[in-house]
Amino acid sequence: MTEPLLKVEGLKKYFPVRSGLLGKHTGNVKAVDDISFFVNEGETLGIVGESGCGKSTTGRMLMRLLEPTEGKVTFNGKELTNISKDEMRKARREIQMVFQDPYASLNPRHTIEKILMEPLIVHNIGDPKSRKKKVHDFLEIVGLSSYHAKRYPHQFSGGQRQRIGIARALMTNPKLIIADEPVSALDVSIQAQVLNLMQDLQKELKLTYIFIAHDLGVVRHISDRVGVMYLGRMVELATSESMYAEPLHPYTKALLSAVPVPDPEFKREQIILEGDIPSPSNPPTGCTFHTRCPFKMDICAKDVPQLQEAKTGHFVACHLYNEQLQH
Amino acid sequence: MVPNSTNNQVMATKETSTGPWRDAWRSFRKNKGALAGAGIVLFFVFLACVGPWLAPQGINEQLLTDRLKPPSGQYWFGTDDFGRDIFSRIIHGARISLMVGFFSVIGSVVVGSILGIIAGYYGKWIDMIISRIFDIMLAFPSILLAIAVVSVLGPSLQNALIAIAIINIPNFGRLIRSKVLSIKEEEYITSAKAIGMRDIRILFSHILPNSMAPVIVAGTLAIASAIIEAAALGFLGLGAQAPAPEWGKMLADARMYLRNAPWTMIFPGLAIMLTVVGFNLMGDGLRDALDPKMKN
Amino acid sequence: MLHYIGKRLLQLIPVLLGMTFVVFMIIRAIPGNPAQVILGQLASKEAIEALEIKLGLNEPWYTQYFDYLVGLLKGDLGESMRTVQPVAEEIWPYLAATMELAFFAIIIAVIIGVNAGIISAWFQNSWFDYMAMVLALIGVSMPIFWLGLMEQWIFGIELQWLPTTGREEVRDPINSITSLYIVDTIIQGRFDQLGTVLKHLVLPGIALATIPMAIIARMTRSSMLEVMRADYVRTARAKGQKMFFVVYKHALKNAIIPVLTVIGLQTGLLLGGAILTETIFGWPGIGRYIYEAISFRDYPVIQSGILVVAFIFVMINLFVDILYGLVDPRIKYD
Amino acid sequence: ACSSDDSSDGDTKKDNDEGTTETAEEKVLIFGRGGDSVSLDPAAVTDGESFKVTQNVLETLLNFGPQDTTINEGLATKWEPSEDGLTYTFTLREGVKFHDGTDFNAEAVVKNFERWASGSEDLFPYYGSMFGGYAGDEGHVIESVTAEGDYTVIFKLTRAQAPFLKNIAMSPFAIASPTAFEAAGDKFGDSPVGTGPFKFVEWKRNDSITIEKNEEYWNAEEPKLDRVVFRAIPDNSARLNALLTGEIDLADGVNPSDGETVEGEAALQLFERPSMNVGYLGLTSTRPPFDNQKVRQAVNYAIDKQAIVDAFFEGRAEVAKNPMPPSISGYNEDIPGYEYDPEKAKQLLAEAGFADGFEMELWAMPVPRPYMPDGAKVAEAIQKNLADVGITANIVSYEWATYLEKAKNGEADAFLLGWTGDNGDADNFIYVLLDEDNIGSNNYSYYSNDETHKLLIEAQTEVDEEKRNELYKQAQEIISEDAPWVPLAHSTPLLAGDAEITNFFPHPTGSDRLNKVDFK
Amino acid sequence: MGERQTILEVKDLQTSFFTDDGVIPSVDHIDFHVREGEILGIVGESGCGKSVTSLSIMGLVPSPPGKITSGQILFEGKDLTKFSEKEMRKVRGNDVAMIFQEPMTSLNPLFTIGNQLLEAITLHKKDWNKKKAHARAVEMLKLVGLPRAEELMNDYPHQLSGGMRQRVMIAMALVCDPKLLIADEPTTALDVTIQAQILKLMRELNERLNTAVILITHDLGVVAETCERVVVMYAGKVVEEGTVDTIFNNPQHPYTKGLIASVPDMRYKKQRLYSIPGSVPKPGSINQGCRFAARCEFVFGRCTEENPPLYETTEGHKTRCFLYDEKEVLADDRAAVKS
Ligand SMILES: Nc1ncnc2c1ncn2[C@@H]1O[C@H](COP(=O)(O)OP(=O)(O)OP(=O)(O)O)[C@@H](O)[C@H]1O
Ligand SMILES: Nc1ncnc2c1ncn2[C@@H]1O[C@H](COP(=O)(O)OP(=O)(O)OP(=O)(O)O)[C@@H](O)[C@H]1O
Ligand SMILES: [Mg+2]
Ligand SMILES: [Mg+2]
Repeated sequence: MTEPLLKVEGLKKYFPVRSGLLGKHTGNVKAVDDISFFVNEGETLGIVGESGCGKSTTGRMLMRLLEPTEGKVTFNGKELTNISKDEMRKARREIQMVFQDPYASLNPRHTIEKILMEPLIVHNIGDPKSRKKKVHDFLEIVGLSSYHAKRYPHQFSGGQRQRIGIARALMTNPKLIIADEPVSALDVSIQAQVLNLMQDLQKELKLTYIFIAHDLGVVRHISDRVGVMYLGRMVELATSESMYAEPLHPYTKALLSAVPVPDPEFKREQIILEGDIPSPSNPPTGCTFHTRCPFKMDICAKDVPQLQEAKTGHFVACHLYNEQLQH
Repeated sequence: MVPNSTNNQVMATKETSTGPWRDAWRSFRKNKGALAGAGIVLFFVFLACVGPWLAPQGINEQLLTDRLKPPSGQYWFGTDDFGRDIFSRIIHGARISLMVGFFSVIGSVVVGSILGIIAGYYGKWIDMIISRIFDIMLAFPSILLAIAVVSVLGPSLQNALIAIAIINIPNFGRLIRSKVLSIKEEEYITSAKAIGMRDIRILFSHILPNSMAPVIVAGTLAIASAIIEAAALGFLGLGAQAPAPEWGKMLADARMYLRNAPWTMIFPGLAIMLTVVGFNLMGDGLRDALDPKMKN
Repeated sequence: MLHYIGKRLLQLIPVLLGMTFVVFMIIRAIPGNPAQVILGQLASKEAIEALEIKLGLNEPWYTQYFDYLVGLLKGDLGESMRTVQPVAEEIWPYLAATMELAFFAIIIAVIIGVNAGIISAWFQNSWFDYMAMVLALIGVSMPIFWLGLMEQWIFGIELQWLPTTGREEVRDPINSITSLYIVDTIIQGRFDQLGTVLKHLVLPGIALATIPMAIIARMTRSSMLEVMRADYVRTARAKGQKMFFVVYKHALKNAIIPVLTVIGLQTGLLLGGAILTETIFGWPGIGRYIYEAISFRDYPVIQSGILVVAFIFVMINLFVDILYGLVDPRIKYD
Repeated sequence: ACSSDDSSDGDTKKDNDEGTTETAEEKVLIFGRGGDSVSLDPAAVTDGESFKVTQNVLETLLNFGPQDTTINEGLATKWEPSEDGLTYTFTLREGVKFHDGTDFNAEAVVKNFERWASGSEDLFPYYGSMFGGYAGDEGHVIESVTAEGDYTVIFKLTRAQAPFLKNIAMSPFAIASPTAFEAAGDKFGDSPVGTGPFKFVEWKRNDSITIEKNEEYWNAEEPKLDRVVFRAIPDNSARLNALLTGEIDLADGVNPSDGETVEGEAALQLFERPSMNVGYLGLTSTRPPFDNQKVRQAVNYAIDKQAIVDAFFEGRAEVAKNPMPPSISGYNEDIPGYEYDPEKAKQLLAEAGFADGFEMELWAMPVPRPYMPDGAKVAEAIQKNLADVGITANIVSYEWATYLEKAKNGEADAFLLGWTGDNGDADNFIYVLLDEDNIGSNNYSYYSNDETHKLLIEAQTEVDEEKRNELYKQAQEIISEDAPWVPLAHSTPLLAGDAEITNFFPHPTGSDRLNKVDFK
Repeated sequence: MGERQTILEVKDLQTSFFTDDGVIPSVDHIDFHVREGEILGIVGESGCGKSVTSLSIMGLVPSPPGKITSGQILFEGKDLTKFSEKEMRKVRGNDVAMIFQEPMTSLNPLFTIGNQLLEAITLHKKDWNKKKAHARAVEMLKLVGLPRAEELMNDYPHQLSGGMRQRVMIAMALVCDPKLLIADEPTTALDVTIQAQILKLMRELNERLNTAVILITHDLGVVAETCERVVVMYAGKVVEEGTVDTIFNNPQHPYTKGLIASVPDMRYKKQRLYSIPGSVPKPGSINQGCRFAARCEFVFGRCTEENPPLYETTEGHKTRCFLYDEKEVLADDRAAVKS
């Protein structure tokens, strides 16, 4: 097996909670708590999970837009977590990001041309003339026209802006694109356009995606492999076929069964979870899901289950699949 | 196949080549109050520029035989106790009031911005110190601070201007600090970081331009209050010195003639009010045009 | 909550300390020698030097500053160089006079300003809205001294409705106990005098109230406009609630927080910034007290006077912050 | 020692109660003025606003005339100088009591003088400056003050002092109750106890001071008023407004421009305070080009004093030609003064080498004073006059205390200033303002001339009135020629009052005795 | 299932906004009806006028700039558009209740849950005493499945999670036994697992209380799982109406078809999603012809010239498309091509 393009080991992000007179450090929001995964070149890894489970935090840590509390990120053989800030800045040429909010992620005071040119200037790619040409080329590639270059973001619809966001991410010919909920803010009909565009680009430009979303349908559609997160932890990681056909983790099962399917004839047994997602600042002990889990055992409150391979290529972090327990 | 579908898309806006500023102007243009305000301001700016050529008299052409003459064909706004033409003096005075307004605000904007940006962008202990300094300045009764500053420097128009600039520093500083803090969290800043942009470039290319709108609004409104503050200092004898036709000083000087020669007070008072109303209207209009939060 | 107040008070210390330092340095930068001012035009050089030594002005500034701080720690605000009275004793009547005026003004400003703002927002773009906002605009555009003089002229001299100067009818003086005349007349049961006290408050009160009133009205309006678009206002209406209660119960409580900030700031500003009003209306307040102290280079009075005003200013703002918590349960103090 | 305080407190309360019940018949005069008193211990202060009050609460051994500075009976009924002018014997009025009930007698007078003499300049500033210092000082004039029996006091002087009696009549040297000041110490200035026609009642700082009729006043006829309230209303216009609305009965410091208004109001009357002041433009004779006599003279010619008097004193002033007003004995009528003559001025400037003029600072007073109701405006008028002869004057102003200090340091080229006499003596004008001894003090123009110095020192000890006047006239001639100032005006400060007020005679010193004042 | 009474009938409703850019008819001559006890779904993409429709029914269209410019809203036969504000107040919360999209912002943050619930009760049950009202409030909180109902009464909204708040909103809406409940995207802001909880609750309550519900959503899945009948809106118009089964199994309008086809399905992986080209037109920008014409694959001449009416193709199934006009010879063929 070849070396994966991106390898993440034991990544953690704790946000300190400060209180008291001098801002004493009184606790942590464990936004991301010890997750590991890898992404192979050319594939799409989907990350799903409910709001606040740490998807964006993970995405940002990969590019060190947030400094990880702990853990190692290796990209293309280079360990990103121990290079200097300036080197990291340069390394961002290879990893780019597409953001959720197509309205907030474009500077309202810059023209599209300026927005798209910026990555080239920052990384000192080409001369003004070739940069301009590249901007126009990429506008065409994402389905806009070069006459759009002189316009401002507010003159575009949400879908068009997301195309601009994607074009910007592509300007430096990156290998890896981290897309943080790129279609969540879009209408269904537009969402399909953007998803198609992303798939086309992947093929054409041999891109690798980390695709973060909360919509399981979207993730299934675009991903080769899917990771499910719950409260800062990766609870299940598998190929999308395997995951959707045969989810192992009780949370994944509940999640899949909760998704409304646009087919009135489709009938299934829904697993409705009790209660709400606990707060990451005060997560349950042991398996963080045990408070809502229909298959809870004694050990679940005590030990943190590790992500392990239950079937080939299908990893799950649940005591139900713990070999020690099975004998 | 996918890309070509966009060409027949209906564009969101009909006009081509518009920018945020042009948009703001469009919305400003629709606001009658703002236009009136801008009109008044422009009028006074015009007076300030060409006043000396327009005014029938200079600022200190005394004719003691024509003291306190009521408004007439010869003296439109009457004469003051030196027999000087009040109309001419008000025209000349426009320059002083606008100058005080503009320069004091520019002073406080520059100093306030620098401090505010440093505090907002670098945070931590620098922010602590600068914010405390702002707190101290704000806790100072501002008019007393102005009086103290003028007392130190000596009363003159320039020093009044400096005093007013000083008392406004913390207002701008805090405004910009909070603006920087909120813009810092905007997603386009993260996206600029994500493309590998340097902090300093982010500061100048993204944060600063986007914090300008509220500063322009606040600045316009601050010009209005600076003009009033200058008048107050003039009233206390701490502003412009004779024979400069500063409106506040004209008011103060005329106060004893309120009964005998009310025009000596009415016209400078109206001039102040009109200018200040103009800037306030314009500032409100700019706020509506530039500050998206206020947009409906 | 107590913890929070304690914390805030602790945070005040550097601010007030910085404040004392700034005041201390500024007033010493003003040319003019207190000893000279006290002794008057006739004074000889020797006398001035002798007095300087007596007042400690010959010491290096840091010694003077340190002594002043030590005094402050002991609760000693120093002694007026001019009247040779302890500032702590002398200052209260002035402060009381200004507080009475400022609070009266702010109450007028709040009652009229808040309601005008609410009604303007409620009936946005109505003639009332336009009128109120034009008036508010004129309110912030008028030099206060000019307004004061005009008021005196119209309501005092021409119409003879209201007294133009001072705090009381001097022919029937108030027996001052607390120096707050409203309180004094009430505890003495002299309601006739209370009437005259209130009458004396009207003109300076209005002059002083104009700007805060205008600011509060505009602030309330814009804050209300924002809140009126909020979902919970729609919810309240969807329940079938009367518009009046929707506005005054649901919307107002939410809109009031930024207005509270403004009210707090303005009250604070009025305390130290009423100099012109106090001068024009012959009001024996703290602004004039400090202003005159500046012209007499009465260092201890300036230092302590400004410190007291600043202290009240920050206390009012602290109080406003605590009020937030009462209004808004989401705000937690710890 | 506390008893006096207690009793006066008790009195106050009782009277207050009476006061409130009998408001209808009470005669109350409300006197509006520009500022509050600093302290009500007259010996401790120098400001006129303090004396305005103390003048009615405490009395001096000798009084000035009702509207002049002649010497009259006060607490002393007789005073006899010795031939050599070194001993003065005062016979005191009998049966006079202080407000605290203690007796006024020779002992009390001695104690007062002992108190002052043992003080220092910051405690009793006027004592030192009028009597040459304090006990033990070399220049101290008063060698001893002794009581002979209950009603005779003998002053022994170390050298003759011509204005001695005038000094004794000054407000600061009013006799206070020794019991009271011994008990009160520093606080005496808060509640003064004297023998005057009025007793101190209450002081609301920066607002009002109330004094009330002294029922035990030695002159049973006086005072006519039951109560007087001094109210501080800083703004001149506001004060006049208060008079118009009836909130006050008498207003000090009326703008000259309002004089006509007051005269036009039937319900009001205008009072003129006899002039005992001088307003001038000082030319600092150490600063070029004003070190040149010709330049100083030129400036004198250049300024149209009459026009200034007409415009900014509304004619209620006399154009000045000497450093002191004509009412002071020793005034030199014969001085021609400088006519308004711009041509002459230009010529002199040319002679001095300034044919093209020069640039200078012209300092304008930031505060109104009786001798200069509006310095800034006078400065503007002067600026115009100077411009006409080619001198560019830039008006500058400083905050008042700074202004005085800087002027005193000789930092001004030319500055507006003035002086109101304390005791109506020529010495109190010419020596104080223009003698080289007072450079760094009141001689702001840094004028020094050995000849005048000799004349002025001689005049200080000359007891013969005639000879003394002659000395002053000579000095005035020299000064006029040297032109260290441009004397501008002797103004007549205005007061306005209710038309019902009778027997109010404004005093030239600015401290008015109100014992005869009554309402019609 | 017997024939149920129609309780709400919206006829030819037009609601316009009078803005600086001109008059924008956000809801443009729409018709639909709701029967007793049924759940009617309204789907459509952002900005198509779903919320404005519901606000029009409640009489809560922000005015100015909005105004109902024509049509009728018949609630139990009475035209709500003719009601005075006072009469309307009696209807709101009492006969017709509404819950909104954002549970986070739809509760007043400064009042306790109890206070807000009691307000809803006492407004319409004037004769109830405090105790009775309180008891009712607690009962409703229990009904919507909230634990610790008594304590919750004294809690503030921020102390509750999003799901709990939405339950409170539902309790508040149902507190006066309304005949019609309008739920404007009640689950859009919630997570999937919580959404499932809320939808289940709504179905249960609908069955138990027999309250008619208009469920507004943009999520076709939600509609499929919850509603009996569906109204599809596009750019201020109703483009298709029918039972859930017919709409999903036999969509007729090209927009509905496209919409259904463009949703990625979780059950299987489509190679490529169908995507409707272009984007939703700005309201008011198309005044002539079918609003979908610019994005429609089947567009032909008439589409851009005439405004298509609603054709009732089968009983209860209506489509606003010329393809279903009997006059259009080609229509059937074309329709066949796709489905
Ligand atoms: N700067 C921060 N300081 C403190 N806590 C944070 C910070 N950023 C994120 N968190 C917390 O970390 C947790 C994970 O946040 P994250 O944004 O990664 O979630 P997410 O899965 O992307 O959610 P969503 O679907 O809402 O975008 C959340 O509980 C959030 O409150
Ligand atoms: N206050 C308003 N002023 C002007 N136009 C408005 C206003 N409110 C709504 N509109 C217009 O009405 C149209 C329909 O809005 P509506 O809120 O009903 O959409 P929606 O279908 O509920 O969308 P969403 O899914 O985003 O909630 C919008 O395009 C908008 O332009
Ligand atoms: Mg996220
Ligand atoms: Mg909506």
